[in-house]
Amino acid sequence: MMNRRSVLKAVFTGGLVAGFGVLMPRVALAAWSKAAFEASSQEMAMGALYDADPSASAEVTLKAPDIAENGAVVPISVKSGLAGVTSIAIFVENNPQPLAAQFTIPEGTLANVSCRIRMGKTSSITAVVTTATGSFSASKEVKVTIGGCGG
Amino acid sequence: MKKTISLVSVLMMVSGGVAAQSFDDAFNSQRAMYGKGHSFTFEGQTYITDHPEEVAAAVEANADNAAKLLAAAKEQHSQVVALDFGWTLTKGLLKASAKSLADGDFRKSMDTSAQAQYHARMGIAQYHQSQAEWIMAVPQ
Amino acid sequence: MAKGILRAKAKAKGGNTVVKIMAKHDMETGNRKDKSGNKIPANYIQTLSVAYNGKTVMESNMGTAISKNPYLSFTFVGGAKGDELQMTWTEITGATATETAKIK
Amino acid sequence: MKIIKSLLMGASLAMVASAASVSYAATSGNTLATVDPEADRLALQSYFQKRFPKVQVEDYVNGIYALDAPSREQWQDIEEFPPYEFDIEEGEELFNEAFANGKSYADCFANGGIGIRQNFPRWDEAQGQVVTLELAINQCREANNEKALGWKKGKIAKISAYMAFTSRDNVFDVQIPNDDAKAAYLDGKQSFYTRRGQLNMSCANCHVAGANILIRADLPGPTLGQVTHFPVFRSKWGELGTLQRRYGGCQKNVRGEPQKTQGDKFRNLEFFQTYMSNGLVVNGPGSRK
Repeated sequence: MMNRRSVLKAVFTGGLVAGFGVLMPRVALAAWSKAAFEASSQEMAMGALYDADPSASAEVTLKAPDIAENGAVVPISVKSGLAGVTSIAIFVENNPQPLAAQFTIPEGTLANVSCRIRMGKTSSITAVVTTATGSFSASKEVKVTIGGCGG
Repeated sequence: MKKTISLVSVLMMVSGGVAAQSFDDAFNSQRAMYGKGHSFTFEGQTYITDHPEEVAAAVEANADNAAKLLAAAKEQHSQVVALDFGWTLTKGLLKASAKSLADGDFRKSMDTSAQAQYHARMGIAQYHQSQAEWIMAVPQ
Repeated sequence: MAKGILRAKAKAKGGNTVVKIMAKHDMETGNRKDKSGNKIPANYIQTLSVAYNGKTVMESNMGTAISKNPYLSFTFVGGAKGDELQMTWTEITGATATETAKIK
Repeated sequence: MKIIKSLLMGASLAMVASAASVSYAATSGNTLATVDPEADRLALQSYFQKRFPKVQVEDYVNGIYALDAPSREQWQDIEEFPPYEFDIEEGEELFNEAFANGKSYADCFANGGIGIRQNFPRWDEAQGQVVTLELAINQCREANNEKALGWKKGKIAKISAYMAFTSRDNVFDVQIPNDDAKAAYLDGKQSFYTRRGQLNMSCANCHVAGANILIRADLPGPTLGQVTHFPVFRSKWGELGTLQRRYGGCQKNVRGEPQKTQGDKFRNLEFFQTYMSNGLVVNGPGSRK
């Protein structure tokens, strides 16, 4: 699908992105954090993203199914009524790499995102919303079942 | 859970209930409860819960007998395949039996052949039964 | 015209623009093995950023727990029918491209 | 328009339902002389209407999602931007690609192949057999000296998906013009109700009696409307697949050796199953778990 130009571009920016991964200070959420995304435990991943453990908050709404139809495609949405949300992250505790996604929310973008995640097995899902005053979370367990003929 | 149970009952409902406690019913329930090699009485007579294939396999374990049983199992399997009613595990059993035979484990080969032939025979029985009974499952 | 890997549905309504994006990508985690038992190397989309009028409206960093054909939906204030969105994705391999979509 | 039509149909069926009673001791319908496709169809629809009185007939095109709310919610989230959209695009390109001889699929089908899904599978008098859409696609290729495509997935599924997409909301109208066609229908009907495999289960066990009843972790969909959304992008497959790919999978699931893809048995089964969904609309391709 990719034409030659974007391939060339690919090689070029490729180096750049890799570089950033290493140099980026942990507080700057904008860049893809290697430490966080390749962390093999939720603690490590959160540690790489947040200075303090996120505190549970009713202002964070995590929408996820009780039982996933298929662990390969689980629809998730996160929204928050908190003011000045700068980032939203989604963690799947029992996945090999728990950090699924981390969205930077610039001013003018609503704190309301949806995506689809993969789950290896039944796990607790945690959404973390970051504002100027700290990080707040909501969690929910999503069951992944082995189907008789489906999933 | 309740749902699962009701499915079972539904299945029993459609599986064209023959007269209660036929010999087959008795045999099957005893087999299910005690496995093979168990003796039980039905209408005064004593029987053993072995499938015919298992009886046939209860002979001296040697290359000759093992080869015979495997051939018989393959033959019956080819019949069920001809009816397009084969079961998925049978091929594997035949392979395993052939391997045990090659390895000189005749007892294992003979038991496996017996199992394979049982599958094939049941597949054939299933074909004939379904020919007669499928219509009973149709909602009217 | 050669199409990219991104498909977007962006709708302007009530002063906001609702953006839905899906990428055609296997999102290989690097945890899977092929038939001969060799690990399939990881290859997934790492970042997807969306800009409107040169201003970034969403920056999405993704990991191995994002599904094949990753999907992202969000809403930003502003945006008008006919305007263009610039969407830039980057693979863990370094491959990258910018694609565009019109707001409907 | 079509919705209203099926609504009315639903209403009239409700009356039929109150008259008809669901019994498992059928005495007719298993011979060419006694089989009555239309009666079968009404009986099946009334059966489901009795079991799920709140479900509108036209909603059965959504399969299990017509019956199970939690699954429906996840499915709707995925249909927000369904994974098969890429396949429809590729299907359209493939469909419009000219063969080596300059002809294309459009030359093989009525109305240039657009909006005709609802007429398949159809009884082909000249061939004396049921022709499914996938079979017609490959026959078209071979008639134009192109290699036949694999039956279960890939190109054929994408082309089929595009053709279904151009037919969305058209009402299924499978015709049984004569006794030969009726014989094929009867064969398909028998297959549907015939137990196979080590688990000794028929299609009907799961998709009539077992619809919306847990089998381990799965809720089988009702057979009514089951064909309307094929081909499907199945999360389990991670790709698009045809109806007959699924047939084979179901037969393996009950531990039976699958029958031949696009063989007489499967084509007749599809003929029967699609006739059962006459009056419902095409909504394929669909996404499923």
